[in-house]
Amino acid sequence: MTTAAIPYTVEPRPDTGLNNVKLGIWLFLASEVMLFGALFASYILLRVGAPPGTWPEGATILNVPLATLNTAVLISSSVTMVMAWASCMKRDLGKFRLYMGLTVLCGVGFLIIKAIEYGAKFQHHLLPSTNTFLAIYFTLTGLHALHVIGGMAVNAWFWGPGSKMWHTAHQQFTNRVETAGLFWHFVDLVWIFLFPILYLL
Amino acid sequence: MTVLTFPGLPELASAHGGELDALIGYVHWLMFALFFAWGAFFLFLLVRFRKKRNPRADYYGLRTHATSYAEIGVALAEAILLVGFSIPLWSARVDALPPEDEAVVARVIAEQFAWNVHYPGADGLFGTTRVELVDSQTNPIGLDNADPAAADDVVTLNQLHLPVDRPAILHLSAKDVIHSLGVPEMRIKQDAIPGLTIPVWFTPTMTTAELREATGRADAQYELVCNQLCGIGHYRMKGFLTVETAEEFQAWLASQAPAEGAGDGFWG
Amino acid sequence: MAQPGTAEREERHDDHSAAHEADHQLGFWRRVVFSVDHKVIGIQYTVTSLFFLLFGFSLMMLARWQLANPGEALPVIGALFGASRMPGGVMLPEFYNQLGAMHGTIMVFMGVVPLAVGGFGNFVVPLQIGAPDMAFPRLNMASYHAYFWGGVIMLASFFVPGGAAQSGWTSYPPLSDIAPTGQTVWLVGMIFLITSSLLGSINFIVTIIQLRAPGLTFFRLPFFVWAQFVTAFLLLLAFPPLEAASFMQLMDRVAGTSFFLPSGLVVTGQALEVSGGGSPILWQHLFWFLAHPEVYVLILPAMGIIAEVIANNTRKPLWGYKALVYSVVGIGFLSFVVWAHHMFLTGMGTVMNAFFQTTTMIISIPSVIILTALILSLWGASMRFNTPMLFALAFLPMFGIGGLTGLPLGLSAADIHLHDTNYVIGHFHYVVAPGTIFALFAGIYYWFPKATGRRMSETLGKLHFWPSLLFMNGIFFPMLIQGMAGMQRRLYDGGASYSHAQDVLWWNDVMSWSAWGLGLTQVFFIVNFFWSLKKGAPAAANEWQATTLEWSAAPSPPPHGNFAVQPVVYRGPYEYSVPGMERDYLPQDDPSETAADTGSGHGLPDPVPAE
Amino acid sequence: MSEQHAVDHGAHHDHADVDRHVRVYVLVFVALLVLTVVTVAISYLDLPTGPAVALALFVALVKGSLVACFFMHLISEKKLILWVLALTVFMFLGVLLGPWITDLDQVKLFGT
Ligand code: HEA
Ligand code: HEA
Ligand code: CUA
Ligand SMILES: [Cu+2]
Repeated sequence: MTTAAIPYTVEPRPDTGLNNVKLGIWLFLASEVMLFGALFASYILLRVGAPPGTWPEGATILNVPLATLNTAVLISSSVTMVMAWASCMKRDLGKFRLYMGLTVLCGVGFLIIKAIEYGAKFQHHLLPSTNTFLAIYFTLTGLHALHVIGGMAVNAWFWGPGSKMWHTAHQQFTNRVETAGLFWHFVDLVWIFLFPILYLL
Repeated sequence: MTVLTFPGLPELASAHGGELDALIGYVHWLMFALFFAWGAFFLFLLVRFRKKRNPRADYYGLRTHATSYAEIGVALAEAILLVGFSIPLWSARVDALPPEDEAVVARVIAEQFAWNVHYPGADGLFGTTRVELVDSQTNPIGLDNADPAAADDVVTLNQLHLPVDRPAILHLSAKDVIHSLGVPEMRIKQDAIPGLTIPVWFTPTMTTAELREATGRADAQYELVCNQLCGIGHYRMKGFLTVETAEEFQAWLASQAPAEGAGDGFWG
Repeated sequence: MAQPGTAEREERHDDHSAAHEADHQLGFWRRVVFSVDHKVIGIQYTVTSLFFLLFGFSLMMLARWQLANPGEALPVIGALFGASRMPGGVMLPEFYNQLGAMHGTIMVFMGVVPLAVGGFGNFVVPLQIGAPDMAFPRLNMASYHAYFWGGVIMLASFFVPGGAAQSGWTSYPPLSDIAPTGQTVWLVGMIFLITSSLLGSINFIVTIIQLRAPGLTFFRLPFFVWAQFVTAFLLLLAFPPLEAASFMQLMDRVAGTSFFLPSGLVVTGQALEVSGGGSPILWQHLFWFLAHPEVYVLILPAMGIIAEVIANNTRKPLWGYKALVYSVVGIGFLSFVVWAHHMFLTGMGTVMNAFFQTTTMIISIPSVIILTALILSLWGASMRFNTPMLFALAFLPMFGIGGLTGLPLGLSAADIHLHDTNYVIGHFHYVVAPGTIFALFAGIYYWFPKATGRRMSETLGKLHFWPSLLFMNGIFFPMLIQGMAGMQRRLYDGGASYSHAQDVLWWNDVMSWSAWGLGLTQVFFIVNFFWSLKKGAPAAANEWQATTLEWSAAPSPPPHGNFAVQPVVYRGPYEYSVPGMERDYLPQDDPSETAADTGSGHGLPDPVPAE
Repeated sequence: MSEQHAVDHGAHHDHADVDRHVRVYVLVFVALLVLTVVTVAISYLDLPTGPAVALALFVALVKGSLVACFFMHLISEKKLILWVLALTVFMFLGVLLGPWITDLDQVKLFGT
């Protein structure tokens, strides 16, 4: 591999106090905010534009208990994620493996529950094409699910092969776990808004 | 209208158009002033400060900030055009619709690639229109015959007739995709958006006959043109606007066989 | 979505990587196709986007035949396009619409942006800020490949049944929702192109913030870097909404949703079998929320290039550097709050209409300031009229026309008459074609020696410039005249059948001949480009006696890693003709004593802003 | 300030510090669970739409801020990042409210 030695990949640049990846991930999250922002905007426009009475209340179609459970699952995964990072700080590989593993499992759990929800909808022929509410529901949750999968892939990597770096470049490994964590928390954060907007209102 | 009116505009044939032309005039004269002022200065600099004439550049360059005043001037001019002309003109277009009883009211329903015109007829009531009833051949706007209000309605294809010097209100909508109704001589333009009905109003001040004299072209006419890309036939989505005297208009309306089909309709 | 992953994998190798591993140790693939060197990637972007520019231009040269001779068979090549496009050489309306939509898409998203940002940004920014490379080289490579495949997908769309996208580059639904398959391909292609730009913008922002050389404070950055910095933020924050909108339109087309389809649509006599309840205007909001900032993405890097070339060839500091910086930042902000000036005629009420008119007028002020500063920079100059300078100078009045014609469009009452007429086409072509395209040409002539180590031919350059200037105006000025007469845009018959267009029809011939003339003129450029690669006279490290790091601190072409030693910056970017020095340029990294007294400039304007 | 610095500077890190943070994480976790129950509970009150929306969004906002501030360490984050986010929030509100507000000023909406 040839890349010239690029400064501040691990240690922070003094005047900004940040390393490149930290700034990079936050910028990425900024663009993500705009992505979901646009979809929320669409939700608002479609909902206020809908002829009175034609917009179904989420709860009447969707499965609130399951979604509540899913919210809990995702929140838990967030806390295990941050714990995994804390274990890096404390250089406790065993704990790290444990928490990171739990995080990934929570991700899996979340997706399974989501899959069950989707399946139920499809059975009752509630499809994206049924009405604009379901259209935005499937689009938003689908996109969110893609993010969950992406985050899980990264986390799984750090849990498994990636953790080789634990000994070779611990500080950098910690930074990366933090970065992956930031993304994961963001995914959680998005859900925290999706849940009431789609299911409860 | 004024000496400031800008060349190259089409014939002016509507009451509000004069003010609109004036605005276009003013802003373009401003643009010319700016462009030629800057342009002249620019050319001067090119000659004066070429390497041959000025072998060594001056580190400090121009030492005045006088140009800031020029910039402030531009800002002021824009503010005047905005507050003094554009905003009032716009609100006159969208807020100050004339009362419907003083105006000729018609619906214009756009479709690929034609303009359906729907007059309420003598009773001044538009017959109900329903999507289910639409038949591209016999009943393009889905007028409901069952509705008494529909009995005397007049529906034409690509033919809009209006009396001169009387306000006209067109309720604009579309069946399929976005179109945009424009009549350049009337200085009107409005998107026709499916799912919405948007009124557009103007007062024709020049009959088609007068237009032909003014332009000196026997074939000159007012046309309903489509400004929004709406498919392969966009370029030929053309209707005709005939502006005539009140009598001629009534005669024409009467001559139109009342369309079959008819209260308040889907298209608005 | 896997972007963080990428970011991770990013510097995995960096820590192991030896500082200056030479290129030739790598095979062809690593060196050329999968290179992570910002210079190679920049050149990849440049060549690819130049190809697309030429292609997009060719589409319009073709369309201009139909506009000049409606319904007449195009001799010789016409028939080659096949019965589905030009039966017997006569162009079909659907093909004309494809040409229009794809020309717009290709020029904007596959031509100018990749060249201005991907090409020049990638090659020049790290060099100008004294960095060894971009912050995330792997990510950089990924951006290019996303762009490349996005481009391939777009081109492929011409060959799917029903042909390429044909609903305009704006792809307004419902039309685009019910359009043939090409539209789906267009959406997929767009998602690739958007992803590419997003990854790129992150890379640029991090690079500019984190990798500036010691002493290179923000107010010592070359204006070009500032322009790229603001541009990157526009891309970062404005593109995601279009990505979302593209997802939704994709859903409408493949999953049968009705995001943009209201109830009760009747298409060609048949009621459309959809749930309805959507809003066509929603798309327009999301599209223009991107597309207005996008138009500044098209112009800001161009302005950056112009500033570099003008400073260098006037041999004096830019006039009002700080004013330029503040203006470009101001434009960046404001460009997010003017988008609905493209939607005045969608039935907007007075209040919002007044709001968007006002913001639109306000945003024109910083542009006026930038133009003014650039023109005043000529005062006291000692101008060298080499090819880059000629293109740079021509940019000023050309952008002036384009910008000024934006004002009547921004006044909604005037826009009633001008909306969707050729006046709009004229307006923005003046800014993007003799504006941006000229700036890009200037940039190519200016940085070619740095990138290749060889000079381009001045003679061919001037042969390229003068006819281009003439023909550009020959194409676009008549559009303003036709638009003023009320002629609509996107007309397959060039307005031939319209009463109000009769008096201005003849201009179509002028415009078409000019377009073909312009095409012919480009031969000088293409020849010059490839001939100079092989045969051009060798270029010095600081070919233009310039002050910025890419010239003063790196050889031509720069090696892998760019700088033998980390350059240190002592002063502002444009210290030309410093009083009391007989050499008329003082590079940013020159530690010589005069540095002190030019430290923070004396007199007006402040050439080296105080720190 | 908090461990942020320590991390950033890759300096050696005292565990007590981390432990303090871990305690915070657990508290936040509990808070989030409680608030989740709260939102659901509220939704069963079937308040009129206005208050319902306001309340639900408010709770979501609180939960979101908790995640952002503590799990994502925003309370102790560098100024630069806060600036980037401030800018983002500004644009976010733009894209979120702009289309809607514009739509409210439509000359005439059919069917509503
Ligand atoms: C690079 C691209 C670019 C740039 C910079 C601009 C700049 C501006 N644009 Fe343009 N615009 C487009 C690209 C661009 N535009 C495109 C692509 C479209 C059409 C999209 C479509 O529908 O397909 C469009 C359409 C468009 C519309 C919609 C028209 C319609 O559809 O009805 C409007 C309306 O407000 C508008 C306004 C403006 C304004 C006020 C500026 C201002 O920023 C301009 C400010 C600049 C000046 C005021 C010039 C100042 C210079 C001088 C005073 C000095 C003169 C110099 C010399 C003589 C040396 N533009
Ligand atoms: C960046 C944007 C951009 C640029 C640069 C251009 C450049 C040009 N455009 Fe384009 N145009 C658009 C964006 C652009 N256009 C858009 C968005 C539309 C609206 C589409 C729609 O309706 O939806 C449009 C529409 C449009 C129309 C109207 C179509 C219609 O309304 O039906 C026309 C008509 O003449 C036209 C012509 C031209 C011409 C002749 C050029 C020329 O100036 C071309 C100049 C190009 C070059 C000079 C090529 C330079 C490159 C080389 C020479 C390659 C060298 C290669 C190597 C060295 C490897 N354009
Ligand atoms: Cu209808 Cu264009
Ligand atoms: Cu714009």
